Amino acid sequence: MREIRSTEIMVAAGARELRDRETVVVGIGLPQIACFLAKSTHAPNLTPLLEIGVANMRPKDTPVGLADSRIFYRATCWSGFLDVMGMNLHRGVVDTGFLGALEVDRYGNINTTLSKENGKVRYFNGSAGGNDVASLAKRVITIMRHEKRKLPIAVAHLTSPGYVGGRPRAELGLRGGGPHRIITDKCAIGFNKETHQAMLLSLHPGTSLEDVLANTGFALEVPKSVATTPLPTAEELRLLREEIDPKSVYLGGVG
Amino acid sequence: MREIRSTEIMVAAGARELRDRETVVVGIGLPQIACFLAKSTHAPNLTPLLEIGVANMRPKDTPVGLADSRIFYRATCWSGFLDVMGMNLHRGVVDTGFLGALEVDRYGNINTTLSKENGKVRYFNGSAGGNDVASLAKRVITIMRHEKRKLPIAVAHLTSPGYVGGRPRAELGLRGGGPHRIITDKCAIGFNKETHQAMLLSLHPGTSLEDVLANTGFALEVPKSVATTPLPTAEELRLLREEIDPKSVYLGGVG
Amino acid sequence: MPEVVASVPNGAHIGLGGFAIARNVIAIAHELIRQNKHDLTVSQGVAGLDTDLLVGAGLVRRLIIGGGSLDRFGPVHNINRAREQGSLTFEDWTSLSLCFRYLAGALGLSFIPIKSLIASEILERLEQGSGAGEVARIACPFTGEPYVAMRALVPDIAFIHVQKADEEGNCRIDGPRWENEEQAKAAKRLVIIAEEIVPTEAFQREPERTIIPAHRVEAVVHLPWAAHPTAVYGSYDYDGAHLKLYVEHSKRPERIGDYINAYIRGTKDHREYLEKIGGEAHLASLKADPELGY
Amino acid sequence: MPEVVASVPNGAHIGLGGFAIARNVIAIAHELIRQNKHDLTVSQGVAGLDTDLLVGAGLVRRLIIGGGSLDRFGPVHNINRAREQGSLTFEDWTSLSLCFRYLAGALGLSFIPIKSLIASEILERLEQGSGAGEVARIACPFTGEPYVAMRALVPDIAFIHVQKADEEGNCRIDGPRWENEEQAKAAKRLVIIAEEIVPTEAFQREPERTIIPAHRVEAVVHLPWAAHPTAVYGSYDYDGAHLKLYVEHSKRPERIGDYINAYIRGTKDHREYLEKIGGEAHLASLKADPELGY
Repeated sequence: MREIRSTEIMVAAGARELRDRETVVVGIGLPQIACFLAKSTHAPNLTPLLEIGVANMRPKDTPVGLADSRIFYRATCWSGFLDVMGMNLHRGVVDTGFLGALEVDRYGNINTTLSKENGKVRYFNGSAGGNDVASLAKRVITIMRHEKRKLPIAVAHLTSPGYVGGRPRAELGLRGGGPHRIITDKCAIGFNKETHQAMLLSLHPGTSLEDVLANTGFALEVPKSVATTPLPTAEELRLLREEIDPKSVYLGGVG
Repeated sequence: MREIRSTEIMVAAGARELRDRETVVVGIGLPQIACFLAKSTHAPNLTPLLEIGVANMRPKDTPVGLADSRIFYRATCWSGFLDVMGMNLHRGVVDTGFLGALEVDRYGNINTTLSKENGKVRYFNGSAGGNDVASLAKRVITIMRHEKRKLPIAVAHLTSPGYVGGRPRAELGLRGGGPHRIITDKCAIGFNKETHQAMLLSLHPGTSLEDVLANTGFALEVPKSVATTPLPTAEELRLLREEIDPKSVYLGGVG
Repeated sequence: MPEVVASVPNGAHIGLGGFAIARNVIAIAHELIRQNKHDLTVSQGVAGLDTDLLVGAGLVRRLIIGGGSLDRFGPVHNINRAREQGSLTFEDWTSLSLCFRYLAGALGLSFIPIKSLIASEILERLEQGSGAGEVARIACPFTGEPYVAMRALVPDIAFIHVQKADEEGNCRIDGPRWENEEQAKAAKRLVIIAEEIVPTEAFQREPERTIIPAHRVEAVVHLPWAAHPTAVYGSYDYDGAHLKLYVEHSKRPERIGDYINAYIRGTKDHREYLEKIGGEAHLASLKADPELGY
Repeated sequence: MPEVVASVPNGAHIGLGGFAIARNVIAIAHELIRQNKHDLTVSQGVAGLDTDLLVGAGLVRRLIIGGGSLDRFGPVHNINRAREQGSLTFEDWTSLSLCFRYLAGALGLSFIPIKSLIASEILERLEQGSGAGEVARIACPFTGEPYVAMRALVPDIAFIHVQKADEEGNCRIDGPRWENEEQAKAAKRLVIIAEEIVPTEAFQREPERTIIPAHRVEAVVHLPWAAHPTAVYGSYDYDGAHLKLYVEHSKRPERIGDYINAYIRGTKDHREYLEKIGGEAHLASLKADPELGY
């Protein structure tokens, strides 16, 4: 069997955060891959929703994005933003929002709008449904590559709120429960219930604590005991490699 | 040919108030009959809407009400309140609201909620879409039997506003244009642009001014010249009697 | 089905999906009566036979409706009489205002503005009665235009009759849908009464037609003819003879009890009720013509 | 079609119905460019190739979008570059907030509240920029809960690509509909671009599937492949090769003009454009499999 890639560990770790019978709004890319892995394993009754108006799709071909007809193949409902984002997410019945990000900071604030390097601003895709999901889902999982510049002390643009300024969500006027996990290709991060700051939960096999800390832009809280993230099972690997992303459209991203 | 009934004159007069290419929200009963007559004659491109979520129906059997599947046969769109009443009526694109009533007063206020006789209150159907239509349509036509108690100085319950207290609609905070016509089995009534009070427009053939005044509960303004309502044409009568209401479900009401 | 109805607490707010004499949740109303539920709040856009029955049987403490009618069969006599006697708390709205209130509930907005109700006695009575906490006169923060703000309407449990559902709860509604979607998605719990159960495959073939997706549905009750004597487009027509019989009873306070005893308390379940009203032979006469839908 | 586009005044606010690389109104965007329209305001939930083209060609003065993407083919380079250069007025929203703003427009509400945007830099930038008059921090009149009130969004004219319409304007949309219905019904004028014209009879057979009824539609343009190189579910797939070619041009400011000259200004109409990109033979390779829809 091919060596296990860090993206595969990351995606399997993301999948395990999803629970059966949940309703999940998924962004395109790794969140979607993780969601399908969960649905094919421990969470067969999970309902994935796409912001464009899709419930419970079962794609057979890997899509290039949310606007690709492949993503909504064999869904049981096609509607629109108003239903998925309004009557589910804003209604408060979405258990998990599963997002990608350009940057996430120690309070779980997400930036998908712009980067600032040497004073130069570069714009990216903006929020789309990201702000809505981060504001309104009961809990938010972010999945992204672990790089120092992608995990800064404070995001260059606060597109989607986490625990802004370390404040509790209710105090911010937000309804959704806020950041729950950041899953990277090096580790799984949670949030301290008191301080609302990012806190290491588990290291992926093959990653050292030093590696994580050296590649994190903020002071990551490290509890006394840090678990090791379980490796993907043989069945999870088979599903990812043969069924969910056979062409490594998404899993090929990180070595 | 059978003698022309006053309901037939009334319905034909109501139909002539509708213009081709208009969008009309119709209540059940005489408004609906008048609307189909208009659509079969001078207004083939009129779009009738029903509050329950129906556009452009073409019934072949006479329905007993809005909830009767006969009414929405061969419609081109089935939706719901939100589309018809929200995205059309509240959106401001409905030209005419065409209603029945228990009572209408001199300012065109409509009561469909209750009657008060000798201090005893009796309740009826309430507003349903009536208040919405009266509040929001560009103009409102009411069609009803001409009886003194049904045309009082002030309605016993102001279910749906006309020119409340004789005030202009904008001053009332209302968007729709308000009362345009009251069509009865004796005459057609309009509204004085200055005073917003009911004003006789035309007498149906066979009805005297005295008859109208004696059977109107408020002081009806009578202009110098009062026209005579045209009789239904032979074709209009044929359509009403043979196609639109062959069993006289609605046209039989008044002698 | 009895279990689902048993799970409705006394005092609960139930939303019913029928309109006048179409797609009423009659079997649910019957079972609520058989189980002697009480102090219910009922909300419905335009009340029909189901709500009239619940009021006639004395189960309802508070009624939130936009109107009520049995079309040309008559008014909702039990409801109107209860109002005249002041035997329940009554909130009078309009079709659109109730739809907007359910929409707000469905969207998770605690309020929604509207341009109906203004300058009407409906609004005045709401402000002076039990609806006082449900309406507020406000101005648009941008234009200054006057609106009535209404509080979201969120039933504890909604019962909606649909033509087709799958076992997971995906629902299709044929014909007009009045405020069904908004009410269903506003409610905290949602129970579907389905005329027919179809395979999930049918929803995957035409996902555009799914009005309520499965994950919002707590239970699907498969119960053909559950709306009798009201009509279900594409399935059966209203039962005119039975509606007349109902109105004959409901218009006289001393007779509605006879109806309830004979047809509801005197029958064990919906199957016995259907036998009582004439059984298979009678029902066959109501079946819809596939082309006409009635 | 040129006449419909000619009727768009310079400075108008146009709403576009596409999403990223699906159902974009490409032929309309091309014709707007050919006719040298300018100072347009463009609004769209998630901007795609059509809006990126309009910005790249310099037609847009103000952009109101919830995001922008060409999916894995790349970002909307022209839009992002215009922001970096400050060459247009930009309002950054979110998918749901724009949908709610169109919904308010469709419902004739001058404002609507939302629980998104709160505590974000998106809101702060709107308040400090050209969006200042479009947002207000308010409290629910019943619960006191904080909301952002947003002004209704009402395009002067919306262009929506649909799979099927009849000659009167009734429209069916297959696949997800993002904010199409709300945008279409909010707009003062509505133009439909239809992949296929079907008889009205088809709508009378399945009236539940009519998303936009005829009386709301000003004009129907029957123009197959009008969304190329973006995808139309059930009709054709996105054209990956052409999208790559587009992104190659759009990511370099000195090259986008070449694309516009070659494919838009260098072609008289959509038929010539389709010839230019490979004609019938190439298009045949994009046709959707009827079972898959792509």
